[in-house]
Amino acid sequence: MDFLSIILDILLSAAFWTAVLRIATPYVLGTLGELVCERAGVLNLGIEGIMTLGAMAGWMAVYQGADLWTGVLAAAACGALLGLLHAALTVPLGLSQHVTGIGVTLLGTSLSYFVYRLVLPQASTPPTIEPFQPLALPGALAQTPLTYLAFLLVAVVAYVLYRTPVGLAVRMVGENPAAAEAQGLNVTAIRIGAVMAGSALMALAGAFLTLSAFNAFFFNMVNGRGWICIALVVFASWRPGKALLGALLFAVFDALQLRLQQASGGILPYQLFLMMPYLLSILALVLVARRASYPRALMIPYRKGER
Amino acid sequence: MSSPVKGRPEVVLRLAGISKRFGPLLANDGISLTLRAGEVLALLGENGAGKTTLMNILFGHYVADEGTIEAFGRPLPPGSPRAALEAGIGMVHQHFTLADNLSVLDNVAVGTESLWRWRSDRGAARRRLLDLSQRFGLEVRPDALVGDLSVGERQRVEILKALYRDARILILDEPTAVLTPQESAGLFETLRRLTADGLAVVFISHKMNEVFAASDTVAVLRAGKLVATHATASTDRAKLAELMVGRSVKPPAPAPLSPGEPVLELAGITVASGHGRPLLDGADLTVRRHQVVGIAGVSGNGQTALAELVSGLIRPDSGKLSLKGSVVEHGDPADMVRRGVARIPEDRHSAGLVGTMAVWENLIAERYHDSAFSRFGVLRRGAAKTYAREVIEEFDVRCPGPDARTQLLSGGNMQKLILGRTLAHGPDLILASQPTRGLDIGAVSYVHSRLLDARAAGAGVLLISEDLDEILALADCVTVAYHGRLTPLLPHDRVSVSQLGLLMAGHWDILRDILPETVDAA
Amino acid sequence: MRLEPRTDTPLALRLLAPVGAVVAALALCALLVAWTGAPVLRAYGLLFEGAVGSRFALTETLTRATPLILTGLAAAVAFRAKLWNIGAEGQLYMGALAAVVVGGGMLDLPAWALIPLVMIAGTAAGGVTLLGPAVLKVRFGVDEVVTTLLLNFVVLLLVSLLLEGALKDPMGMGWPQSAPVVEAAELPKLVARTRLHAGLAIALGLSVLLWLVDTRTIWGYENRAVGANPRAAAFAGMPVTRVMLRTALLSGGLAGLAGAAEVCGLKGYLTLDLSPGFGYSGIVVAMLAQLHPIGVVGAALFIAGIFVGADAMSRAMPVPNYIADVLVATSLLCMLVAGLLARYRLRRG
Amino acid sequence: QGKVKVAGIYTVPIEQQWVSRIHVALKAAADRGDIEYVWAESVANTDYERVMRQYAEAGQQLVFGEVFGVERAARAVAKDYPKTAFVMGSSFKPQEPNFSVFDNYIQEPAYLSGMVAGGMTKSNVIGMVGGYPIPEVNRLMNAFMEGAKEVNPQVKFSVSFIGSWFDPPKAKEAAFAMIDRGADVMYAERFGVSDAAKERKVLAIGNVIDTQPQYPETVVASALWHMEPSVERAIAAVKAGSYKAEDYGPYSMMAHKGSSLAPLGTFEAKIPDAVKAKVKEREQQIRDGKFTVKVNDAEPKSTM
Ligand SMILES: Nc1ncnc2c1ncn2[C@@H]1O[C@H](COP(=O)(O)OP(=O)(O)OP(=O)(O)O)[C@@H](O)[C@H]1O
Ligand SMILES: Nc1ncnc2c1ncn2[C@@H]1O[C@H](COP(=O)(O)OP(=O)(O)OP(=O)(O)O)[C@@H](O)[C@H]1O
Ligand SMILES: [Mg+2]
Ligand SMILES: [Mg+2]
Repeated sequence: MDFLSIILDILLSAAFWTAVLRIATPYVLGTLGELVCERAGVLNLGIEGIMTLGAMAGWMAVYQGADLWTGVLAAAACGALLGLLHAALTVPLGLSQHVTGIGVTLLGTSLSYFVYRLVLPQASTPPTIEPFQPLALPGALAQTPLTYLAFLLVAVVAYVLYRTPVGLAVRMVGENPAAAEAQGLNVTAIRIGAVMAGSALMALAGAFLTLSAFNAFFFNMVNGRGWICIALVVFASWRPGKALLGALLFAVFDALQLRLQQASGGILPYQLFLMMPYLLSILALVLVARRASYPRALMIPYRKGER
Repeated sequence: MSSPVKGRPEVVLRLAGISKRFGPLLANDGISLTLRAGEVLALLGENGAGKTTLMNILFGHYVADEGTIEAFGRPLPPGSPRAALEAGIGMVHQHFTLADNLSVLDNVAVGTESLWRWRSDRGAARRRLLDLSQRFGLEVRPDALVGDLSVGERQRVEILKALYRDARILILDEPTAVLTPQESAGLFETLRRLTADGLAVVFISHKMNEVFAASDTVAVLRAGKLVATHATASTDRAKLAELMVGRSVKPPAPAPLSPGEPVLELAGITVASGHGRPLLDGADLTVRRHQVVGIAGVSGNGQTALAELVSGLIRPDSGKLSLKGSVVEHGDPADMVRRGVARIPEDRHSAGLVGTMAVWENLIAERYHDSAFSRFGVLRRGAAKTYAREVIEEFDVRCPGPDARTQLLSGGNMQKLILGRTLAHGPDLILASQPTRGLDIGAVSYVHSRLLDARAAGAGVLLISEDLDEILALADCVTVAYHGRLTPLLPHDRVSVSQLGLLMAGHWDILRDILPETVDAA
Repeated sequence: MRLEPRTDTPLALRLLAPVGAVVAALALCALLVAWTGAPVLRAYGLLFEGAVGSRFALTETLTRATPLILTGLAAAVAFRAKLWNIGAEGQLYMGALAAVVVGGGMLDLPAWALIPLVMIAGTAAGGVTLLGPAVLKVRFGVDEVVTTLLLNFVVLLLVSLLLEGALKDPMGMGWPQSAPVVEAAELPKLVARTRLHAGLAIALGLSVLLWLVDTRTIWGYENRAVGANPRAAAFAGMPVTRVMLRTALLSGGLAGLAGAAEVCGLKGYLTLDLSPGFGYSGIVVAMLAQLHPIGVVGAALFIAGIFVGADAMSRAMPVPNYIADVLVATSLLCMLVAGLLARYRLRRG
Repeated sequence: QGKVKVAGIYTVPIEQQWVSRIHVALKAAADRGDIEYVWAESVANTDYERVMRQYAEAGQQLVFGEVFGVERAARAVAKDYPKTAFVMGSSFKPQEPNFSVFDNYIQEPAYLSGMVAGGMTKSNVIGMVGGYPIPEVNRLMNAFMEGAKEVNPQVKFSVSFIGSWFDPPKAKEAAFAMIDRGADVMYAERFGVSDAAKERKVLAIGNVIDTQPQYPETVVASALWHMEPSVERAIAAVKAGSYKAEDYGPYSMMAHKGSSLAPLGTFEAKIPDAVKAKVKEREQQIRDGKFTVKVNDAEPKSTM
């Protein structure tokens, strides 16, 4: 079999697309979360830590006896809380969004590990839970409920951003907070709210890893997925629909790379396959860079009454 | 314009004893004012007198340290733009508060509905906007992106924003600073309709003629204090000017000089814009020594490209640019400086100066490679500071010293700094883009006299300005920019403001009346 | 309540702010320590002892600070020019890669020649790595936060590929690791029988040098101007693009040097776990130092001390060792707030 | 004088299979009251040397750990503390006087588990998901493949590495991909693979630890590693004052009960008797030293 026909074979199988949707889920949720934050003008580099906390908190809740959906809620709540920390530091106080974000990532990650180890000091095999099971919906590839939820949330976020007053307000504070304030909006409250909501979505991305994709919490579980989401937001030009597309594209590369690696039997070093999604993302960025219209107030702190 | 009703119309707004401090600076000092329905109050004052601050307090952006505000008889809670909006106060800010990436409709409608509705009622919003637009003759396109609008259009959007919210008191902060004479006239027309409708207007300006054209009452602020309130009809220009500045100011008087050899020649210069019509389209222009050439035109007709060209920031796509008779092939800013061009940028904050750096560092920004200021790549800080001290002295830059952070200088002093940086070296050509925009009368007259001194010393001056009065006062010849083209040079004593206005609007057929010889030859 | 900028910050406040931040961080983390059931005061005593309480602790703190100073400088230099280089981690690995290639025995040179050569190679490799994103930014307007971030992953995979392929140590029993650098390429130790190596001297020297360049030379002058206001710098005739690319080379180079110094001073060879995130911590260091080259040294020492101390503390008590990172993160966040309170005052209204 | 003071230094969390075997063995010793046990997990390689020194300084008598990434530094530390006994996971030789080495030489049960896999596959496709192709992993995969081929010469292998020690969701994805390509038995070198197998109702072979209790319908057999013989030997030596540097590798082999094929448990009845018999026979031969499983550290490749 030559290389192209192998690829074609893979692309034509339903199993491949099922995998794509599954792999894409955390990226969809994370990207959506980051997008909401950035649309309100706040870069959230805390995503990696928030995802880790979501993964840990959701799992821990279920492990302690809560049901799966309560776990999802717990994850979202913890994510929103960490988002509140990020927002409190960057919005009213106007601290550097880069650095605060990196601090939040460090805090979220280390705190999750700390708590996990404190609660389960003696674990010598990873304790597990009973995760979400795939659910066949008519006409859809069987996925776990969180995947369906992720795709639904894309539509919800898009609707809220473009069709509701609060969405317009969020976009406005991301474009020109002074203008928003002149229209009687509370810039600080809206930004904090958006960052909290976005962070809750990020935490859901983390919870997907422990409650759906897998059944245990591991250190280093998020493994750079959050950083990818940051790239995907830029790739998506800050639009929910394109974010979905970007996440799917990334998942296609990832799923393809897993399969090509097996099919081509070590003709090429596996690292080359693993590099593919990153290199293609950079290429895509070069192609969209000129056209992207980013939220103008992104990363610019707004303090009322200062000029 | 005040309605000749029996008795006086009701008081809609009452400010009492407003004071505001910024650190050591007392920006507003016990200001009390009243405003009546249908009245236009002009708030007059130098830069930094505290006009914007007062209005920002009124609108809730700032909280006053002392004093109270009453609107329609009810006290206004401080620090809440929302409360001000609800009380019927609308504000058009000095720097527009619009989001470029959103549509006109979005900009107007944001914040007008309860945030937690499931759906924005865009249909109703559009109808209301179009209705208001029609009623007050403020034409807008609801779906256009604000970023694509001209300045005049944006201002209409700003006014509609206020009207959309049923503003009964409208604050306009320097609304005409960015408008053409025609647009300004249109604005005054609109104001007239609004006041006839019973609106009260606060109109901030430091342009005297506008105050007389538009207001019923005038209040003068100086250094944070309200120094006088008069009925406009009962006062005059000289008196107001003196109240504003605290002394009398004389207009510039250029001495007649005969032009020398050309210092700048543009021949058939075209600059493409990447899309649509070119920024400059076969422009020809000659500037000679001892001559001020003024470029008039509505903004967006190629002036910026022209300024960038002469500054060395861009290169022409075709055509020839010569300085002192030699063609400039690959001009860049450093090259232009070397060739003796003094460049005063349009936007002193963002293009002229690095705010976070010291005054001395900004002063040597164009010539730090000179052996006077650096050797073997190492800065000669001592020498640079000594030089800075001299320039500060000579150009009367009011600042604590060469080490002061440039950001902390006032607008007028920043402009003096730029003048010092460029004029201290006896330039052959001066490119002055909007050299007095946003400056007060005192600073303006200083800049004008400096330019005229340079002209007398043998420099040619290319003056780009949106202020026709300024052009007519300084320029020996005028050219009008329209759609990237330039009219032939028109001697300043042969054109009137109204003719310039027509030329700026594209009616170039009247050139025949002004300059029969050249046009026939062309 | 609102924040009002102070016109000047008293020296005492400026010095007190970091102290206050550390105290606040320790107080916050005391809650976590108390939750584990360990006695808080003793825990912190052990932390202090573990960071600076002995010759061993001190040299360990200095050793860990060495790469942090270099990556901190890398971030500071770039951030000053508003080049948001989040890719120091990748650049560090590229520097390390160059070090094992050049210092791996292909050149038979004495130490005085080989060491500088290896360090230069590492610097060059790091610099070139950042040049790519910088060119993309200047030419196509591609956001460098994202490209540098993504390149970290690409570089790690490249290193992995080489370590399993061309650079694999034939004596390494098949482990993905490079052959060690030759003895002549090893950085001398600063203190016998400790891990402290000459990399620290290089790092300290560089931070002083960078400070001098920044304040005394036209290079530094151009960098500051371009960083603060590129439009005004371009208008005044400064070569903005060249300054950007130069900054990229310098920033990437510093990170690359960190990698080369870790290889030649500490590890001896290259593996995939050379750096526990030094590139990312560099950002923290740079920001704590408010992008000041000399401040970077202090910030790096602080971060290293907290980490080494907390790690030692967790060894002696039933406190999970992840407390070290929690403490670093909390200190960072508290330090940010303290810095703000030093620059602003709280006012009503 | 009572208990031996023992420390463990691990570069990964103690849940990781490999490290968990050391941790479990030491904890058992501690629970029996033979030793006092302290440990540090997730120690970055950069910090490894410092932690070794700290433990040595603190008077630990015996230090267990893994020095794959820090070989040189660890050996230098051992030289500086000749009184402390170091028993470290390493691919190299022991170093006089106090630096012993061990490794998970469990290729023998891996071979046996391969035989079981070969006998259980119906599609004749076996999927194998690994972390990195390092000798420790390659060795077991190769032995497993040899074993499978002995029973079933038609069997084909699909091999992939996920480029991470710790990414169960990714390992799971890789396994899904293999199952999609027809694999019906999965070699679960990493966490995550058995979960994929369970979800898709195919079979899995465990590695290092016995995961059948968690996956009773999925995990057929596992190659187990037991650190107990090594740990006990080292503790006894330290106690007796007779500790010296040696290679503990053999104590991870079946002959010393350092490794074993896990009980077939829930699959006892489901495996064809012929296969079971063959496995039993080989197992005995290995124990008796009549059969040696080849140690092959080369990177395994897909054969389909
Ligand atoms: N947010 C602020 N922080 C510090 N100082 C301020 C602030 N806003 C205004 N000021 C200062 O208060 C004084 C009054 O400023 P204000 O903007 O009210 O002047 P203005 O009369 O509107 O001037 P212009 O004609 O330039 O618009 C100025 O000296 C200004 O620098
Ligand atoms: N953001 C600021 N923070 C602190 N002080 C400021 C700020 N902006 C302006 N100032 C101070 O306020 C003073 C007045 O500033 P402003 O620009 O309003 O001056 P101005 O009175 O308009 O002067 P000019 O007539 O020269 O334009 C300046 O001297 C400056 O020190
Ligand atoms: Mg001013
Ligand atoms: Mg103003």
